[in-house]
Amino acid sequence: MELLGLYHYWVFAVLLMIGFYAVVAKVNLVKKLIGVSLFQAAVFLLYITMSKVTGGTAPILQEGMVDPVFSNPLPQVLILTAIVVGISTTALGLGIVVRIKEEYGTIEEHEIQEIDRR
Amino acid sequence: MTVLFGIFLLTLLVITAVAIVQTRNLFVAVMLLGIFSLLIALNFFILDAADVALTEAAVGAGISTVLFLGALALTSERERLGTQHRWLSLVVVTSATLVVLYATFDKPLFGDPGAPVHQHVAPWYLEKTPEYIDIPNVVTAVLGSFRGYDTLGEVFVVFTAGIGVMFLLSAHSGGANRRKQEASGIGLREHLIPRVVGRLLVPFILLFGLYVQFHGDYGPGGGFQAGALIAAAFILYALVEGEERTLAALPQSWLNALMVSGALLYGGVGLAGIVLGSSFLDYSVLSADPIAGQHLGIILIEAGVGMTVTGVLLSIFHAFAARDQA
Amino acid sequence: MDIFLNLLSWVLLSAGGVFVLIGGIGALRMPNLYTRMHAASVTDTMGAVLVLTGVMVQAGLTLATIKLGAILIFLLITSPTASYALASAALLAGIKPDAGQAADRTRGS
Amino acid sequence: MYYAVTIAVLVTMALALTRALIGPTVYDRVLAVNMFGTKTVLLFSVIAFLSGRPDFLDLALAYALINFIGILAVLEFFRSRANKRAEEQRGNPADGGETD
Repeated sequence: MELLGLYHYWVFAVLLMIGFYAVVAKVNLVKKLIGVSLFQAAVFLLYITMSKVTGGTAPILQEGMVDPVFSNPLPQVLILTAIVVGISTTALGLGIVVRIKEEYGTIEEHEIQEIDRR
Repeated sequence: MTVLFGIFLLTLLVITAVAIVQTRNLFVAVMLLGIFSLLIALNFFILDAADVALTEAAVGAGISTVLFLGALALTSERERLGTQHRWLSLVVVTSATLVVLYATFDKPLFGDPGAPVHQHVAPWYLEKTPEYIDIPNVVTAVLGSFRGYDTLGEVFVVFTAGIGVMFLLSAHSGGANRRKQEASGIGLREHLIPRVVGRLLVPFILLFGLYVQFHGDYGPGGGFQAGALIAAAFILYALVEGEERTLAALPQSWLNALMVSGALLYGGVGLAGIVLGSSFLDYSVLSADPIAGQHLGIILIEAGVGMTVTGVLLSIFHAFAARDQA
Repeated sequence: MDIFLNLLSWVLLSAGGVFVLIGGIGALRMPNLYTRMHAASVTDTMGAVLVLTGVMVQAGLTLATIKLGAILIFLLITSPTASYALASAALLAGIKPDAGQAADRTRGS
Repeated sequence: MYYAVTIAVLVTMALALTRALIGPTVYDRVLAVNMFGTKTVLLFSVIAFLSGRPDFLDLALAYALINFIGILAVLEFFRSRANKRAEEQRGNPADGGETD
């Protein structure tokens, strides 16, 4: 257990950086947005990992529970709202990409910069 | 044992993420993003976050796929230019990963009850929820009452994003080739079986959405999840019956009204607290009995959240679909 | 009676697990799209029915059983429809269910 | 017993993921995503019982209802793409080959 005690955080770090890589290295704008989604998901995972208590259960009270241990509700609240905000902002980003495609005829970053330079 | 399942699922998650970034076919990336969403919802569930998993289910399974595919239909399906500065990016990303990994060694171990996050306010929430608010779902209590300010802010962010998308995508639409609408408008009219099944499912999803909305005090659920589920029901209807019929059933003006009145309802409940002689978003004064007041306040603000989220997500969907036709 | 119910649910659950696994292996190993679809639908229907019925037997007469029943019905309606929709889309896109070609490829590899 | 079923479902998920990764056609990937969705429903149901909170079956129910939308969206996407290509070829047959 000691060995795997930090595994969730390692996965968080790797996912975060996979998302980051997609944002900095990929030229396609939709792919960059997918990278942002992965980055978001990694942060969600970090918060939810921190909320877990060993032997705990979801923080919803139930009749007949004997001395229950609950996981931390606070990070769950923050992430619950963040997921819906995340999809709304992703939609906003996609809207911008669609408009860029209509104005420039491309969604590849280099080509957009080249058109701008002209 | 469940922890081991979680670790297995996390490994699959990383593999999926790598594949998403690797592939140059954006359609494949969106499909893999669907799997990613399923996996992360399972992880949330294993980590005891039932409410969060339900939100991810409601948003990730239907709406996010639909939005990404809508955007792909309007742009292009393939990445033509792959990667820029591959080695530089790899060096930067790898070193950043190492820094973050180094930082994780200062973290308390997974599931440690003595971790700092569990010491400060969370025990107070868990202890006082039965006393002050008296609903079983502590997450809803914290979301609606204890941290009502946060949620109000999030609702307005969602609202603003919705306005932003409508603003961006309504620019000179309704233009040139409306005549093609019959041919290229969405709707799977010629696929009889999916159409019948889709129509069959719509009322059940709506019913389930309402159940999630109003059962949110007692089990996993609440306005955010319900809003996404109800929006998903209408999106399903639009997919099988076409845009026009959906807009006839629930016109855009109604959606606008839903968006605005949801946000106003939330703010109004907050102001009612001030008018009745307490502070903003204090529901205790809404009724003679403070606990009944809290119940009433939470139901009202959850309804507001649900209305805004439904309105925003459906408006976004319609904005993308209308672009598709023009 | 109790042991009988337990035994029944064990049988159902393990049979379900086996079907799920077989379908999964089939979806990976089968030679072409339509045969893979065939294998996948085994896990989607037979495996799901057995597993969910097994859990239902364990749950007894509670609200959970009703929810499981609802899940089962919705899965039984949607999964075959999704398979049908996918197969028709693939067929329209010009992927032929060519048995001879499939057999050749298996022999070749 | 629940553990055995859970492990079977997890292994099947890994197999479905492999199928989604190797393709070869996009339809294979869609098939794998659909299969993955059904397995998720099963896993949610079984783990809800395993952790002793059967009231969390709502999650499985949500997925059982919603997963279908993704598949329909994909179908619609293919259809609109085919329509668009057909239209472009009808509109200007001279450079119709460019679309692929």
